[in-house]
Amino acid sequence: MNLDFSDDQKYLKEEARKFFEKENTLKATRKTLEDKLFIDQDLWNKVVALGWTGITIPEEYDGLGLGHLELCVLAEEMGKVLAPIPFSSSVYLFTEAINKFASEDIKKEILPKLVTGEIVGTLGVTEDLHAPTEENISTSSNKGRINGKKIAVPDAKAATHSIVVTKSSSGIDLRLVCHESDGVSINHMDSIDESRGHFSIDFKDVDSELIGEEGNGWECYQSLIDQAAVLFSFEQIGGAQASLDMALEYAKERYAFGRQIGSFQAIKHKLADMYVSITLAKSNSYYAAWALSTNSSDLPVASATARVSATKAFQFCSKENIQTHGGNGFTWEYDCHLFYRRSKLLSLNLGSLSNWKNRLVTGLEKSNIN
Amino acid sequence: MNLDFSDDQKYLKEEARKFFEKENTLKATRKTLEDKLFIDQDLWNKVVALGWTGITIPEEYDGLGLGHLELCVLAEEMGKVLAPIPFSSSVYLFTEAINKFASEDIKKEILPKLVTGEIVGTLGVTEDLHAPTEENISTSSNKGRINGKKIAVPDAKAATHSIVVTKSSSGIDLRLVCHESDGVSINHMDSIDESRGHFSIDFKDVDSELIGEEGNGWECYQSLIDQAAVLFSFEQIGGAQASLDMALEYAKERYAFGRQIGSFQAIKHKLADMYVSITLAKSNSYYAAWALSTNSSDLPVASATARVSATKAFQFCSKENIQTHGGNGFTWEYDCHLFYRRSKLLSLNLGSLSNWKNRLVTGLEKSNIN
Amino acid sequence: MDFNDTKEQAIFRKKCRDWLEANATLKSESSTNSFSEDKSYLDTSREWQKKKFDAGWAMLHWPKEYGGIAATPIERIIWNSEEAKFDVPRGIYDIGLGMCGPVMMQYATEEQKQRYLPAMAEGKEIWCQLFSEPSAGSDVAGLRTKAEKKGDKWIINGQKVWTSGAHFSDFGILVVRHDPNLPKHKGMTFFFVDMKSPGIDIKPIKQITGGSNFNEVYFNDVEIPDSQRLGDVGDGWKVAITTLMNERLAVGDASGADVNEAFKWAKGQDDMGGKLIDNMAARESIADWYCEANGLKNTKLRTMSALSKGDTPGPEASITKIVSANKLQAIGNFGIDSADMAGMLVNENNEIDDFQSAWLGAPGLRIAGGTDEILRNIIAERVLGLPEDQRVDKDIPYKDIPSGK
Amino acid sequence: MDFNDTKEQAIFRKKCRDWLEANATLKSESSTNSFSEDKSYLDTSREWQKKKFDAGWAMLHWPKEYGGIAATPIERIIWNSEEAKFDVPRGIYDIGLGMCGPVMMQYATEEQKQRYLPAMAEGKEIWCQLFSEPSAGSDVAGLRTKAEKKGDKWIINGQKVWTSGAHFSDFGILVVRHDPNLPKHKGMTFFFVDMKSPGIDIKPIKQITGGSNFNEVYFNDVEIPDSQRLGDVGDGWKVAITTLMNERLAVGDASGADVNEAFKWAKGQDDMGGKLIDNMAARESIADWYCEANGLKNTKLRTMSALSKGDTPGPEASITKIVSANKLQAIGNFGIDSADMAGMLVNENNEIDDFQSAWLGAPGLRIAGGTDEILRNIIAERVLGLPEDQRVDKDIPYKDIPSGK
Repeated sequence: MNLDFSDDQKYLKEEARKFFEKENTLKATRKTLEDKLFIDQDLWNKVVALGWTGITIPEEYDGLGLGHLELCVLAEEMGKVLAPIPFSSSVYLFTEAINKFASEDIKKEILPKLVTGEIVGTLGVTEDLHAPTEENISTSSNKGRINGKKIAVPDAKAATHSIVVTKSSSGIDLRLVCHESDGVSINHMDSIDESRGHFSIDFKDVDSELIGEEGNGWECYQSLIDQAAVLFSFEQIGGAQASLDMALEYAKERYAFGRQIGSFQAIKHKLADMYVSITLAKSNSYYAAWALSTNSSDLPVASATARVSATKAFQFCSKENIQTHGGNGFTWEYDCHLFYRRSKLLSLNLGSLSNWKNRLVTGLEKSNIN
Repeated sequence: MNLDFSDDQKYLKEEARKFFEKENTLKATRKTLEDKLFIDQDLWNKVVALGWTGITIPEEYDGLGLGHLELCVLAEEMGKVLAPIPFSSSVYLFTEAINKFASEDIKKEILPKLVTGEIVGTLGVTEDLHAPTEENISTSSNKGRINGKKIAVPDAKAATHSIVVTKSSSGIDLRLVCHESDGVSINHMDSIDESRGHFSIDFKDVDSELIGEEGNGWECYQSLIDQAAVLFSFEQIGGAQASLDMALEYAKERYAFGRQIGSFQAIKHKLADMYVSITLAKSNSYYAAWALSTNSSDLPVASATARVSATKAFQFCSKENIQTHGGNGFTWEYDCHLFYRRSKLLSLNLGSLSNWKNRLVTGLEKSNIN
Repeated sequence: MDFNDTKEQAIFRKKCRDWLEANATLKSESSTNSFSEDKSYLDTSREWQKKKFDAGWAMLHWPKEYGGIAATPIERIIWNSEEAKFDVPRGIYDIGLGMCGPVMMQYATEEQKQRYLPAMAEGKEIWCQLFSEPSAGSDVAGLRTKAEKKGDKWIINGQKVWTSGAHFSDFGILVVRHDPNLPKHKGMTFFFVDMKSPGIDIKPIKQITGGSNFNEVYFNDVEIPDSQRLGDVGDGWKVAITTLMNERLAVGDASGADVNEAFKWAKGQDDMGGKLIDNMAARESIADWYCEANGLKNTKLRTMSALSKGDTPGPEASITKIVSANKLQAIGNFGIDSADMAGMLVNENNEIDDFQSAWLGAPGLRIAGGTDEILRNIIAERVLGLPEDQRVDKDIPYKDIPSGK
Repeated sequence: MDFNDTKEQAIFRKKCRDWLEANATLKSESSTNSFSEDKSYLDTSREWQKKKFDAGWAMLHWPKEYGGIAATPIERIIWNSEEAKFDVPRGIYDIGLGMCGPVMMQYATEEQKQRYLPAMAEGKEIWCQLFSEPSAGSDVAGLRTKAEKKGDKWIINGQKVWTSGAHFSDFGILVVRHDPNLPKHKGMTFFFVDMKSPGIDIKPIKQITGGSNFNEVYFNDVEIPDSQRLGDVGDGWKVAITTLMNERLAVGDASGADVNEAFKWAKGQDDMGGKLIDNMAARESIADWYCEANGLKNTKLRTMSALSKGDTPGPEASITKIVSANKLQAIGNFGIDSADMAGMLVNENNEIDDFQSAWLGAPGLRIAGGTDEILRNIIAERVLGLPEDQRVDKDIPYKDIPSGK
């Protein structure tokens, strides 16, 4: 009975923490946001050099051949510092898609270059101002040629390739597109968290390759986000923990009425509630990490449970961290808003909170626990 | 511009307050609950003697011919002391039904006796463990003969008559039944607030009279509960205010750690939140009272708004009043639980909170404020 | 209960209405006068204020000698409700007329009132308020800015913060510490100051919204003649607190996306799986927000009823801000989430932009003019009569009060 | 990460399992052993405890000389998780073995341990805890019950409250005030007392649920030999606080209707307009409760992981009670409301009865063993390291501490 990470995994986590601290990553995040850089290329290069983009890639494709648990501990540390890099897009989504569903030829071609960083990937699904569904996807693929438009695609500029969710005569297909192909145009879209760039991708009769079976793209996409939700939840826990840590530090050093504001119950109980929300989310994410690493049939429910609790925890903690900081928390100069913005990005990417609550209960209905 | 009660109405309110205080009503409520008396007959007789059952009954039928605003101020005072009498069943629902929808003959026969107390009424609609709807009503009326069973009918034992929601060939009918008619059997049902008795009524081929038009019974019922919801909301505000007053008194006289517990922010802010919830509910109920008294087209939305806020306020205040009292609040001996129980009764009678929220938005859709 | 004017009120309302129709245009979809701080908006604000002043509407509740018409509270409410229907500039003068005016009225000499109040009412001169400091936010009385008496002058050194309009203000009201050896609340003195005085340095504060509606104001050896002192030396807190009360009353409803916007949006929002308004979770949230929004609206109506009877207003303003700021944050979040991933995108859709502004602006509203926590304390203590928190900052010299670093 | 036993753990689990299967039956729908206080339940409890004792399972983590088998924490967890699967009586001995045992183990003389611990483990003697008083609830250290030394005896006068099982207990642990002139936390002394002593008077407390699981215990000139003192005179608080920590860890998950019951009910509940489970508002609530319930469950698993590595458990118990008691109240309310008006009715439907018990019992759970407010303070201070509240009851004689009436 052991619901905890191994010593090796904890060591990797500690290494990651030290790395991001040395790189002064939170400052880099602010700079990326303020200067609209979309990505910190230098930080990304170093992350690639550390081999982290190849963690789950089998050794035969030059990867480290490690499991998802290693990815979880990295995700938590990246969440703490709001790392301005396309790690989630390229590793949690694109790499997993190739790894799980692509043909041997494509794997041989793509996976080694994901390790070296020559290839960076993302995933395009959203087309309109509402949740994408199997019914409302309109980007078409016909004999491998894609036409349509995806919006709010994270990190698309830094990415060399995309997995695109398309509709074909046989249903929904996942298709691989190289951003250098003719007919691809990528444009930046303003967003509420510019520390991670978001883009539209126009497809005009663009050549593409099938990933997975024809017509089973929606199932593939669902299992991809079941997996990714676990990794996102660790980023969210990291962000929530960092928000609580900021609030704690401020509550201890800020004085009002001759006392540390952290000695007032209104603040004490607010921070206690943050701690409770993080503990619940963390425990659910640990369980989901186990389900992910063992490919358990629990994964759909476990990942939705982790996702919902982690989304709530990060949104709550980043919101109340601002409140704890009072007027200072509302200034651009303090970092509080960087976490508030990122909490919203992470809550929307992979789909909104209410969609995930619905998904959780749907999972319960399928697994009829009663 | 005046969203307030008149001096006369305030005087009536003060008279009612003094009356219930003199009668030591809260004690009577506890006795009624503990001894399963279902009603405090003596208190009820005095209320009748004061003419309050005839407030909205026109003078031509021996009533006082006053408006609903007078009823609102009485309701608030009854709510404060959890008056163990069938006032809401007989006055807000039964009397209004006769007044609004009955034939002249029936009015002549019934209304004067409601004033004298010879007749006491209630309304039977619920048949099963879910909300009654136009579709799921099964109690039948055929050529005026009623067959079926109503459950959770408040005050049915004390009542001499009922309005029964029935299904006939022409749709839903409201029908008047005398409890002495053959085929009527009334039995007590245990409930979580025994300070107001609840009963089942079996109808075996029972004779009855039509109230309103054939087939328009559901509309009539809807407009009845639109009205009654306003009066219930005043009872709920009274109960919420009494709960806050209890909590305040306790927080000021109870000491812990050498201080009044009311000097701890956890308690101060809890009570502040109670005050906020009551203020919102009160203001919404005042507006709904105006809409009721002027028969405004706003009534459906206004009454749902009052109902939802008042239900939330009373449930929240009675719940946190127990918490404020700590261990004592959890004892049978303290009165906290009487308010907690009544808050639940009043939140279920006329239909649950979520049904009323739905009803509110439905009202908005109809009145398309946008 | 009724919502009709009395005969007198109806006549007065018509008077307001007639003048407004003659001098302004009704609000419409294309209304332009949304608050901003650029020159052009300042100019139109000045023009409109002047127009009102010449016709006696500027500060109608003020005595005639200072440019008012000695209107009753209810007449003032009637004017405000009518003016609100027109597309006219607002906001620039709120602090001056709402907070600085009253304190001058109460504490300035007759000569000063003659000099400053009409100019304020006419809009010729703009005023600001200088209370908060980096180390004195919720605890305003913890302020450190020093005042030293030199002859008939006071020398001011220190920093104020969160001052709206400092950069375009002509004068400001200021509370400072003249003696750190006295207990906290006894060592303060109140002044008004010429914002163009040498030694005053103004820096805008950038908010998380990206906007800059507030400033830091630095005082380096700024001289204020003793004649500009309001109240006695040591009465600074007494004078400030009356002003703060006015602020708490002035802090109105959170502007921005409200239940109507959420309702309208939910009726239109559809992912081909059904309309958002038919989602019971969204439906119940909208019902809750409607109850809060109307609870506040009807509470204001009750306050006006009390005012029109000559009673004094209660603590409604505190309630209004706690409820509306948190509602704003929740509605903003609801709107953003309802667009799923695309809720991130700025400038794609006006309604979503409004929800985003609500979500980004609400955290400030939960803090400005009293945090949620301070306001709950105020309700608990001033309305419910609960004891105040344990104080460790009373009856000892200010300089000995623990203040961290 | 894995949920499998180590080899040793698997062997031990099998050992537990084999014995349990040989001596008890697995839980089932028809399980009868729900906690009660009637004679018959006490008897079956005694029998089962004796059986376990004879086989060495009663207090397996205790040293052999007191009837244990010196099991490791993880072995104890394994035993508990296996025993929990069987239909056996529980509850009667929790306080004695969970709180009284440890304190005797730590403070009693060797002779006393020999005399009392095995009897306790065997179930021959039941113990209770006497800490809370009418004026000392959240603030246990505020207790007033007096102890006066007379020769080698102490004379006890006062009242204790919220004592579970007092009426069927043989002994109790007791903390009292021996000197009101000393500061609050220094004037207390700790004893164990024979509950059959002359002068002890026990009255049951009726709760809002109608049940009576607690008692008031009155002490009138009750004599306790000094030899039954645990710890030095004046060490009462030190001894009590260790016990209270054990209580906070013992206070487990709120039993009663949980998310599974709500989910099951929602799948069945239908008003002919559609199933409750398809109502998105109900659906989202169920998702939230599922996250809370599993967050607690998985937190316990993490605690066990720590224990099995030899680490000491953290503050999970505080979290568990705050979350589960409030969840219980919300789920009870949800179930009642889902039946609309009929939600009032008792004894009509078992599931609704369960929701009603949850709704009526939860307020007690939010209070017993530390109110929500006290537990948040504990988390803030002990876990997050925030400063304690301003204290006015320290370093002054107990008798001078303000206490209202």
